[in-house]
Amino acid sequence: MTTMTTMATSAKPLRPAGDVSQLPTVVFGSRSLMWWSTLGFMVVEGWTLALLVVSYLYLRQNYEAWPPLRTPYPSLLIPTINLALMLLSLIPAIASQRAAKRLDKPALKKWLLLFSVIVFAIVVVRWWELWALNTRWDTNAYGSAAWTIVGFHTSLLALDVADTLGLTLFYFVRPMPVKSFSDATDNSFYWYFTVGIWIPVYLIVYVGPRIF
Amino acid sequence: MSADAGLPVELLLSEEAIAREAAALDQTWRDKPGVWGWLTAVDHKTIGKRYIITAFLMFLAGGIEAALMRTQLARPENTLLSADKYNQLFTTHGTTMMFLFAVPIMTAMGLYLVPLMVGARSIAFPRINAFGYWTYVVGVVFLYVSLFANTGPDAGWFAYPPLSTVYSPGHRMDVWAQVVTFTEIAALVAAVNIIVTVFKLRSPGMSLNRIPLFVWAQLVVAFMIIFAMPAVATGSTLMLAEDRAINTHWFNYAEGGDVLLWQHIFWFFGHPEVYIIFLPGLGFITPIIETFARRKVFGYTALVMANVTTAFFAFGLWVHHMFATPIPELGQSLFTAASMLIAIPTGVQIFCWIATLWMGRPTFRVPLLFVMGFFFTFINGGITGVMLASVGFDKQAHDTFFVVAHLHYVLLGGGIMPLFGAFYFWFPKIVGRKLSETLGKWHFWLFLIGVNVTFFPMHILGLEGMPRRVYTYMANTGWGPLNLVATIGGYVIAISVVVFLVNVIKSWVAGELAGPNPWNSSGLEWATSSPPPPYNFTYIPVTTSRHPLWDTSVELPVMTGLRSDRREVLTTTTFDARPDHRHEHPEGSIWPMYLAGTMGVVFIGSIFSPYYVLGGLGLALIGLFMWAWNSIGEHKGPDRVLAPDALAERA
Amino acid sequence: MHSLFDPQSPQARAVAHLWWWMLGVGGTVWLGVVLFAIYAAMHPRGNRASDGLEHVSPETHHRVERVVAGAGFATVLILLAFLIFDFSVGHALAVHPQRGLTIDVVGHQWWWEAQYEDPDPSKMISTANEIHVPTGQMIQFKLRAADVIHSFWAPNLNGKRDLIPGYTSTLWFKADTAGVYRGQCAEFCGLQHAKMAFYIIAEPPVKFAAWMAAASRPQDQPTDSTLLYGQRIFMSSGCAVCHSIAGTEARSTVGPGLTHLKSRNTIAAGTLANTRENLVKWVSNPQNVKPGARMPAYQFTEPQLTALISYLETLK
Amino acid sequence: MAIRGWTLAGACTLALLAAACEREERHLNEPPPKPPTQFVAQVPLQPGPTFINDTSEGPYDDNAYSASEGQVLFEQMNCSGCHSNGGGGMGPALMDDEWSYGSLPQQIFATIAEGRPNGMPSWKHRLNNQQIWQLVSYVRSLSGLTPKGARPNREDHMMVKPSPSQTPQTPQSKAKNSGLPLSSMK
Repeated sequence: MTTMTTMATSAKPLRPAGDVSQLPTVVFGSRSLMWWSTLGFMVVEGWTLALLVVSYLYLRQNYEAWPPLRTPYPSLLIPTINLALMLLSLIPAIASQRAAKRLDKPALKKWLLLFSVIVFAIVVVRWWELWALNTRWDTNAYGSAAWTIVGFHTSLLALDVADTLGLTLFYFVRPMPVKSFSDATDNSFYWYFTVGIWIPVYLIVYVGPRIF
Repeated sequence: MSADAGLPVELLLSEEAIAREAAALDQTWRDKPGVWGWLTAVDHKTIGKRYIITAFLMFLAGGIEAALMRTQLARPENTLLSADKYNQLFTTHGTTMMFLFAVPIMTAMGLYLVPLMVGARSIAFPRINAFGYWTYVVGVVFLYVSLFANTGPDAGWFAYPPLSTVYSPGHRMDVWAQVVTFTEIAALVAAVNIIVTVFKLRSPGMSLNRIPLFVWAQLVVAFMIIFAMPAVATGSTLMLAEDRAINTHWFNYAEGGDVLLWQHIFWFFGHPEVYIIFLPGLGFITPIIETFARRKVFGYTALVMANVTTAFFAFGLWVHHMFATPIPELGQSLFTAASMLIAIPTGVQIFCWIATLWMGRPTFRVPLLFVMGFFFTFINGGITGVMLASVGFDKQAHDTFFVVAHLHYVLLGGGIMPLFGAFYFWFPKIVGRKLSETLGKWHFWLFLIGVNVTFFPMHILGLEGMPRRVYTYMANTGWGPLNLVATIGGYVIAISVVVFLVNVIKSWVAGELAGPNPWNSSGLEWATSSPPPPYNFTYIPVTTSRHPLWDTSVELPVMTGLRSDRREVLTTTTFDARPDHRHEHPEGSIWPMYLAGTMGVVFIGSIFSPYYVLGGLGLALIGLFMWAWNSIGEHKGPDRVLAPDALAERA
Repeated sequence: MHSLFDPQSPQARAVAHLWWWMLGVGGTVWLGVVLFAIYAAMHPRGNRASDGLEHVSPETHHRVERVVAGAGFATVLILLAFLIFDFSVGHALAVHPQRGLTIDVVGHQWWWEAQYEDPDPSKMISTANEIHVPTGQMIQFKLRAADVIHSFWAPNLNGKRDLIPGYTSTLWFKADTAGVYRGQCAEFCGLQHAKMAFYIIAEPPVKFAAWMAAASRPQDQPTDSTLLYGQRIFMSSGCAVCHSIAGTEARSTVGPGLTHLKSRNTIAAGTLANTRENLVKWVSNPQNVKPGARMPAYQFTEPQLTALISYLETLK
Repeated sequence: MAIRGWTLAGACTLALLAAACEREERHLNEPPPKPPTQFVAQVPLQPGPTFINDTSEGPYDDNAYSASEGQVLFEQMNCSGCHSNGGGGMGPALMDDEWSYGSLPQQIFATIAEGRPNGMPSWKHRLNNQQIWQLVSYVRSLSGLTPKGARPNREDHMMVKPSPSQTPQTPQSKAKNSGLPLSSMK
């Protein structure tokens, strides 16, 4: 096995060309590594959802009517309420992001608490929102596609809710380092994605059958 | 080395300063010793090495399966394997080679080498990297335990419904769907890691036009993974698993489902998958040719553009796997055109490499021999690929041994030949010792002969009407002799791999010591010792050209000022790689492994009962919580939020 | 007899033509590039400079640039030629016969059912695994799958077409020469995918018409006592549950129709030659020949088996 | 202690693997399982369970392949003509837990092999024992009497019933009228 020295022995002499000790250690937005990984996650999840929506529309071609005969339209009431809740949740999302960027811990805690309450409510309402599809996943391909799309988005939602609740909890129970402000902004960043991608899904899955 | 061509000695970093810094860094970055340290390791080189070894074990497993199948097909109506066993073996062979060997080993080479090549202390997310590896291990163990429990998947690595749904009783195809899930997660995690490493952790001065071509290939492939893997996730983890487990109707034509939907989704992933495997292979070639031809590569920009265009086209070809299905003729023509177009960027790359050889002075060490082997085999596979793009011809050759020959020429020629070359090339970096040149030559010639003797006859067999995936054939078909030849070739390949293994073991124990830069090569990975220390570089190197070690003829410019008492990495801006901020990296942790275990509970459990899924998710939540809690606890301050106005970029 | 190299229809000939042409050009390209790579490696142009690297003069560099650009351009031209040739072949193959003989083929795990379409449903002829067609006339196949995806492929006559549950696909060709052409399922379809062959028997129209007439004739009731005994076994011990024999009460369509069993060259989807020994072997335990096939083994006594096989042998 | 722990874990793993092996086995070319020993003489002509001693599991109860072959046979033999995909019609429903002639594997074998009054024909001369046992496994899976992993998935048909794999598990004791073993009747 290796008995080599662990010291870096360079092939060449080293010439100092600059000093980085004065660079910041906490940055926000696209300068931070976490922001990029969040973006990567968003692309993966968004793309998966897009493929599901394409499959939904592909299966649409196999039917004369959409929803299929003897399948009722999805209800609109609960989904619309939940959509409103999601839009409402953008207020604490934006506010907490701004507070974090100001390094304003009291304001951040306040907004995170409100944020947590709303996202928790959204997940709870999501349960009835699934049944508002008015069909089951094993009724026909239409039901399978609609349930899978909403179900998959629910898993994204649940992940973000766990993230928000955990972050809020951390802020209330333990001292937090400065770099966690950056995490708080990324939390909001991911939430914009979760809400943003829901709008087309809502339109296609709940409103769409009335149109096409 | 004297400094007569460079700066006065007093302006260089002194030996003592370097040694002091190195000792402090070693203290900070080394993974803990012992079993616990082994389980909690996050060093990208440790994980990368394990990844490479695990994936290579999978190559051996897939190879043994192939040898069994070839033995069965050596003569007509052979009874060595029953249809049932053969079907499990060919499915496991395909699944292993595609999902558990080829993609993981290519990303693993990237996970090991990319941070070194871009001059970074570490990969962007070391813990997530460890999580990806352990997830992959869960998939590996799951598939092979299942195979030995007579539950090996048996409906093909392409799992066409309804054979994979209604007509696959038991849990065999459930195993397949979930093994794919684990490799998806591992591949996606690795892809994000590589992208962020390349975007944010490049050495100062390594602007986009100075990124090494291997890193370009890895970057392009990482993007391909991000857009291809979700397709198979949609298909297998959602649609197929749902159809099997909870009665959905994605593929039930009687309830509005569609079996062709699966083929579209699967090949939308499956075709890019091929490029995900051989683009990194092509990435290995440039540094090998440059080093052994002693010449900078011809047409850097063309090679980068070729990578990018190949990636784009790769997503527009999937229908050429479906020419025999009832889909509109016009669509088929478009896919034919796209399938032929993709030959152009690949051709350009080959011409650039040949030009580099021509204008250099090649010495035929083993890595370069494998590159020559690449030319010999891969071009053959490329040309049959262009043939198969033709609808008329494809309808004859599709699903025959002609396609088997084609795909093995492409993947063994375009992926494995360069991979073996890369093993010989970077083994000294990873292990600190060189592989034996003599055994290497034996390995090369046996492998080259074996590949061609095995797969060339298959072209003819296919055109003589032998379909793929048959466990036997009748004597009156006349396919016996050529099959026997192919089987003999298969054994030659097996012998060559044994020679390679002997070489690895011998050289690992007592090979010639390598030193930091044994081949006098140009990339930053050769600027540090072999094997590299846990922190990769004592000081972050500054890049002033595409070939840092060739152009900075005497000294290597470096950045100072990163803290050595905590795991600090230097991030730079995405496009021109100016120093941006210092990022604190996490210590080793058990939670990545734990979390991978909970993924095992969720996905394997989903086969048996939804309660396992809920329980597994609950356990995962605990893991995530502890992961976050611990990383905050380990944080070493103080933090610095704002940059001073003027940080002179002296690089 | 089962090969792309021996095309026997205009369709297969067009593809074979395309293939030889592509092989010639592709082989030349392969040889050219590989030889050039070896030449380039053996005759390097570089000169070692003081930095330890190889350099070439600007003129040489320029010349190499031109060679690379030329090679790239040649690649484009060759691909364009391939594309045009392929489209023309594809166009020729896509000419759909609007009328003529239509045969419905259904793929089962693991045998082929074929039915000759006729406006009068009672005149439809059903057969299995061996499909007779007249030469010199366009024949259309309508392909459906009964269970999983199969693929219908007789390389001497035309390319393959997948049989997909929920879809009906079509394939057509015109057999030029009389002959027996082997075909096989090309899409993996489960345990016995390897033993799912079929034969296309192309005959001159006169001979084909005679076959049609023979094939539509029901079987006469046997008079011999052994044969009657064999028939009774067929009807009562499970054979008739799956197989049909026109002219008797056996009408099930679960398995291949056996009305003219002895007119076929092979049994078990092209697996065994249709001889008495093979019939005995197959009927006494199909699982020995084709493990997983849907036909079970029955326990017959020696006289029962002899009588049954003798009866089957009369189904000409 | 630790050694015993490992032994136990090893034994459990082996047991698990063995279970998986049987569930996944493709019983192709092998002698079919024997029919129940004594039912032939005991089939009563009036409704009611067949009294038998043998309450053991059916040979294919835990075999996914055989249950699935049973599903194919159920379709090919047109059982649905009367039993309508297990939902009942002219014949009794098969997916509930009501059993006129008993729900034990041997009883169902007897029912299929010998037939029953009011329409159920005898299949013993048309199917061999292996096929009847395959049907037994499938019929029992319809009402959740066989282990879940061995029950067939949905078919490519119109959705008329949940697939056997979705049926909740019915413990043998819950199945009503499941003829008691002869010995306990005395």
